Amino acid sequence: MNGNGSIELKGTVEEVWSKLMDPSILSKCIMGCKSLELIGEDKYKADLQIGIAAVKGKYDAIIEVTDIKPPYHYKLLVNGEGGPGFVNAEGVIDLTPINDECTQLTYTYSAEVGGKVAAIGQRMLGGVAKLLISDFFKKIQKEIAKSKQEAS
Amino acid sequence: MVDHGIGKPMYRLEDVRLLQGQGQFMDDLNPLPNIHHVAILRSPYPHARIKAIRTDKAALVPGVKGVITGSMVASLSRPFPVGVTAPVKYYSLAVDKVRFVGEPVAVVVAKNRYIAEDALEKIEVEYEPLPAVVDIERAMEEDAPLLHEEVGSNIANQRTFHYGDVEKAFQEADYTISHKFLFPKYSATPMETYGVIANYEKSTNSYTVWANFHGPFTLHSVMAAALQVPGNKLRIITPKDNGGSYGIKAGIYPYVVLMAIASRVAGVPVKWIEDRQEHLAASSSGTDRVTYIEAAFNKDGTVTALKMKMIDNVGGYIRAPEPACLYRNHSNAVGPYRIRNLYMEAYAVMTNKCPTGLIRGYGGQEHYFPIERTMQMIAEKLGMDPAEVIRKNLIRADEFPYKTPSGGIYDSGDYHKAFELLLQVGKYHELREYQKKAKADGKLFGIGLACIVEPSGSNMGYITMALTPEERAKSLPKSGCAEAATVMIDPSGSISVRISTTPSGQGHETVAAQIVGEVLGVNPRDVQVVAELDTLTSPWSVASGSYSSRFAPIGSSAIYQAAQKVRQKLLKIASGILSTSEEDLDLSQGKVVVKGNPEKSVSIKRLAGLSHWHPQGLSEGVEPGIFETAYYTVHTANPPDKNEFVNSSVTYGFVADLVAVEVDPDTGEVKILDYYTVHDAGKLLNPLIVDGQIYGGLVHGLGGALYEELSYDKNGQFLAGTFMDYLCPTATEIPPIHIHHIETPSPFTPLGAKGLGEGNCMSTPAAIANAVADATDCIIDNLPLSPNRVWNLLQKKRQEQEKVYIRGDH
Amino acid sequence: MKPPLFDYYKPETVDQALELLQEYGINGKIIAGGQSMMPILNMRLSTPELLIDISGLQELSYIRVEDGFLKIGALTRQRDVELSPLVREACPLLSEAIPYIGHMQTRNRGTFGGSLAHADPTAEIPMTLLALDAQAVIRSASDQRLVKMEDFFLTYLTTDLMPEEMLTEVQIPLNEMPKGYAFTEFSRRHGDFALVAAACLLDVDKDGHITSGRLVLGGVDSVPLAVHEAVEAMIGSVLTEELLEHSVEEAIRFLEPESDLHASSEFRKHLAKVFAMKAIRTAYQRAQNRE
Amino acid sequence: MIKIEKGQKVLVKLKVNGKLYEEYTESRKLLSDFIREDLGLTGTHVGCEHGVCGACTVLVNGRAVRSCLMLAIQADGTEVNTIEGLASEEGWHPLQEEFSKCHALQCGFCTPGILMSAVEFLETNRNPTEEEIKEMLSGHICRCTGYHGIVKAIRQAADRIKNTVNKVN
Repeated sequence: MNGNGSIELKGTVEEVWSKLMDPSILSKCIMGCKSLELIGEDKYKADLQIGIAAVKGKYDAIIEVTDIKPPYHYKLLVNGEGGPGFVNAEGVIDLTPINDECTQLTYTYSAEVGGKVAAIGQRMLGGVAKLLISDFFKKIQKEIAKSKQEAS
Repeated sequence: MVDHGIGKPMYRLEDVRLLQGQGQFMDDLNPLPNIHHVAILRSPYPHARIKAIRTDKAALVPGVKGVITGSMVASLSRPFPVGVTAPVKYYSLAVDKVRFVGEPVAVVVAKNRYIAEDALEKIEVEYEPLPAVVDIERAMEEDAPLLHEEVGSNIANQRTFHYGDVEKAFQEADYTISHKFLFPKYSATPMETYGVIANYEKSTNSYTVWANFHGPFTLHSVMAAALQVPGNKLRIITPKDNGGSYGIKAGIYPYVVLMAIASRVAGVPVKWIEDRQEHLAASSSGTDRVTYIEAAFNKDGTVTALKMKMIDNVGGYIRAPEPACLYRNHSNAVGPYRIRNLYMEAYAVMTNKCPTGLIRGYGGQEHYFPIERTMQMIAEKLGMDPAEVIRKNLIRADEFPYKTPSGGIYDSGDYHKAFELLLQVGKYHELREYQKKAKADGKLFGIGLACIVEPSGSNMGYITMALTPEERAKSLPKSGCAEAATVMIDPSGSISVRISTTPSGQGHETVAAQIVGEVLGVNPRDVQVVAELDTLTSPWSVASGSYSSRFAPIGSSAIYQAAQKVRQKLLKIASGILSTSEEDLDLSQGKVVVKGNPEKSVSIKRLAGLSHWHPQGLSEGVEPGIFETAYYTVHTANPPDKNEFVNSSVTYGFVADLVAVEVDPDTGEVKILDYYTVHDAGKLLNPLIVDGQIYGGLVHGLGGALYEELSYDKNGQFLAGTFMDYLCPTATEIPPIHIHHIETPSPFTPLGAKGLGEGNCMSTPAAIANAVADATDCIIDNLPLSPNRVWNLLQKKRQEQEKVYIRGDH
Repeated sequence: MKPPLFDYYKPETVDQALELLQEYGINGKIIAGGQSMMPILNMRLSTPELLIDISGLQELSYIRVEDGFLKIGALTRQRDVELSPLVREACPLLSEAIPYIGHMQTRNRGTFGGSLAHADPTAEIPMTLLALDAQAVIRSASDQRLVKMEDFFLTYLTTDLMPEEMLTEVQIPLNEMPKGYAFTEFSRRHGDFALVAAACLLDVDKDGHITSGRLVLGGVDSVPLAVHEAVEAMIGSVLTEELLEHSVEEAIRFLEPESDLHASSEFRKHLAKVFAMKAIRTAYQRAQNRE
Repeated sequence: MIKIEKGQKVLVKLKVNGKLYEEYTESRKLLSDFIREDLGLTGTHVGCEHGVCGACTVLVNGRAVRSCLMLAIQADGTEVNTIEGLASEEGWHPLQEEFSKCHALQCGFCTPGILMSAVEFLETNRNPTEEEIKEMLSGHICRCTGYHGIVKAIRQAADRIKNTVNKVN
């Protein structure tokens, strides 16, 4: 399962970057993230409850940020395991300034979902991935707006 | 009574209990007190190293009696033996590594299944994921992810065979054709899943197992070897009723061993009933196969030579009886055709999919799909009617028994007669006329034909074709195909029969009663048949069981022979009493009567009574009691010879199919309008049951052609884990089916019968593929023909036609 | 495949149910007919702390016409809706759609509201209700609100229902119910989840000009998707194949359905076109016949 | 209001085939398991536990439902009919007879569920077409028979029931 997309965020590259790299913001923006704990350099342990409606799985995940080129580029590795199976995902994010106020964020991702959930959730898995990603950026957008508001 | 004799459509004896909810299936059994229940933790990864397993939390769940992991299994059992030289270590539970999604990793024994599943969630496994491979040809490449380090390659077995002069035939032929075909991995999904009850008796170091296993009982020695006990310390008992198998339940044997060990570790009898998700992911299935086929033929349509390179995907572990799928059709590799030159190259490849095993049609569907598609492609190339190409090549009636280039001995048949009957009942010529009109109207209407030889009654020796003649020479020659049965009469004169054919719905009890009833002149409904097999008390052989359609040719013969022995004994006893020679006596209506003088008779009841109550009154040399066992085998089942000739089955039937389809150009949906099938399976033992077998096999074949596939993604993730994604045909998907028979009795079986339960599994996918190719003018080389797949082909064709059109414009 | 442990509460009245939801909210999971929920529980894809079984609330099982609406209680069994002469008369689109849901044996147990609240994007009831411009009555312990179907579906299996709320009734407006209707779908086998489904309502004047229409597609997005433009673009015209194809193509141009085991995105999009056209064609013919 | 905590057992009372049963069970216990294990009626079979195969179909208050998609406690106070109660004192139900005559079963594992569906079906549809029979049957999977004999048996049973009813009237 893979895909890509882009989104325009209201904020400078630096502002966007700082939000994306802030663990407290991340834990708020990742859907179903119950806790996020730093366990090494750019490496986090997360307790995720991913799913939709009643179909929800608990995953213990390791999230790793690599290939960091501030403030333009990084790569995210997510390895989660839980009762319904596992999720291994990789995402690459690039930031490009559009103008003084706006930044273009482009992303590509590939995810592998395994175990029971892969064998039964066929019809919706692709959609769930898209949902998680769009939800994440929606929340990031809000966080940026919020901190701008606070700043002003 | 006449209506119940051999060959009559007697209603089944089994129905009486099954229709009233009194069947005794695996999960209905409670043979011991204190049975605990098992749940199995399975790998979510297609390929990974197991770094650690922590079971302490699971063990603490109230009601849990034990947790079993790979290391315990490795210490309490040995890897399963398998008939190839590659040193593959296959245990009943993953040790160190997992090699397919669904592979058992740990076992919980608990008070009930609910608690066992609660405890599973508390087991922690640390995996190190490894790259996986599922593509057959990719797995053969040198740099492919390696499943078994100790083997050094993913190729578990490889053989080549030359029969006749293939190169010469190819040089001399007017034309040649070649194509690559892919047959998918699919299953049979019996409605009853696997089930095992196992009990370890410490005092005698022996295991007693109840399992809905149905053979082949060669696997009994495989299980005993894994458990490191002599055969008599592994007692296997099968339940009275088995809820379907179609070969798939032969794959239960690793779980027999696993449950035996679980009982030993937990110290209680254990019961495991596989659930549907476990079954789909990790029971067994047919192989997916790549075939490269080349045919040499002349302009009149005569095919002179075939070359086939066949590569079977046997999944994460090659397990017995694989690689048998590659060799089951070895003797009938040329099908019903007079092709004398044959080259075959066979590979068994391991990939990160669930291991494979028996399935209805075993190897036949994979084999005949490329051959029958090729026959049609030859017709297309020559501009001939496909029926004409088939006619040109069919073996003639006067050539039987026919020796095939690879050593098969086709016992009997009249292929031309059966084929012409098919064309006549299927109104082939009218359909062709209609097709012209339909196509002119833009309809995608097509007709498919397929002719196959259906082998039945396997010669277990064929499995050793996986070895070279030199390797074979090192061990005992193998040709087992014997079956056994016992007929006895108790002191009250009532008759019972014990069979070892482990039926799973094929009505063996009924047919056994019909045979015994006819031989002994009694009403079959008064005959009691015991189908439960017990390896400590039943007569059985390595070949016993329900597979390779062996009941009709071999199982029924053993019953017949045992009944004959009883008959002879009754006549002998009666001869003394009636003072008449045995030749002048007959059995009828429960009595021995003097021929031509029916007033003079003595009842079976009396004769049986005498043999039990007053043995001294029997004539000299007559043993007391009436209890006769017969083993039956066929003289043409011999071990493969040094020239690689083998007769892999003892009887060979013939199936000819005609199917008319219409494809919806908008949706790619294949609608089957009519299906005709003509069978020649020798003498039919019970036509009601016979047709039931054909309907069932045909619909399974239709499932393989259109719906069923155990899909994996390219990373090895399993995608068809429920009955929402693994699509079994239901009543609304079934076309009108028309069955016809001719009967040319087999000279090798006493009743002239051959097997017929599998033929349409072999022929139907090919026939439907031919029809869809005919309807769409697309090349069909892959199954199942899902709407999406067919639509893609139609799209591609439309785009190509547009290109041609645009080019033509310039 | 056995359900995990959960607390089990079975309220006897709607008010009791709403109080439970108020108290346990997100940790409670409602079970009604169980035809979607039970497989999820058996597979342990859901591990709710508390199961609130509302299947005993007989007061929510009814079908009636009132104030210009066809009102169906949330706990009415699908089979009862299927067999209801009232529904057949007042809302034939619904009668046509229901038999496509699973099988008789699951419709016997599955509830009308359960299917709507489960919000599977290929499910027949959500699609049909969107086409019918229906509204849901949603209650909580403290409040009651009406939500139009166009605002009800958020994404896969997710609706506007809050954890403390419960769907109690569906209201289908009967005024100006178009004369033409059609429900059609394509699935691998009879009774399977549709790969693509289409529901259409359409009206014509006596000369066969289309006067109004609605079209909803299932299986092409994370929610049942309204593409009314496909019909609206043809208002004032007599239906021709050319016009139909053009307006449907235009209306679904933006679709990017997900791929799965049974259908690629491209194939789904193609099916969307084929079945949208089919539904409109049938609805148009029926409208004309009844005009 | 019924409130049952995790692991707590609850009394379930129901009538099966006309006979009253009272058994304590956990709230999570499936009706299918309850019927088989607690009531000992093993004629109802379990084939998929996700509501697709139909093997576990029983009648609850006269309607064919999947017993694997119901909790036992949800059947409290209902009347359940299973295969064990299909034959009467007078003999087999016409469906049972026709199933045998038409060879509508082989292994017999899916058969009880199909019979129970067919009972409800024929009660609501006296004169079914082949199409309608197949549609009803599509809620069941049988891997042995190819459905041919089943469709035929149900049609013949329908004719027989119709004729009997006509005679009585």
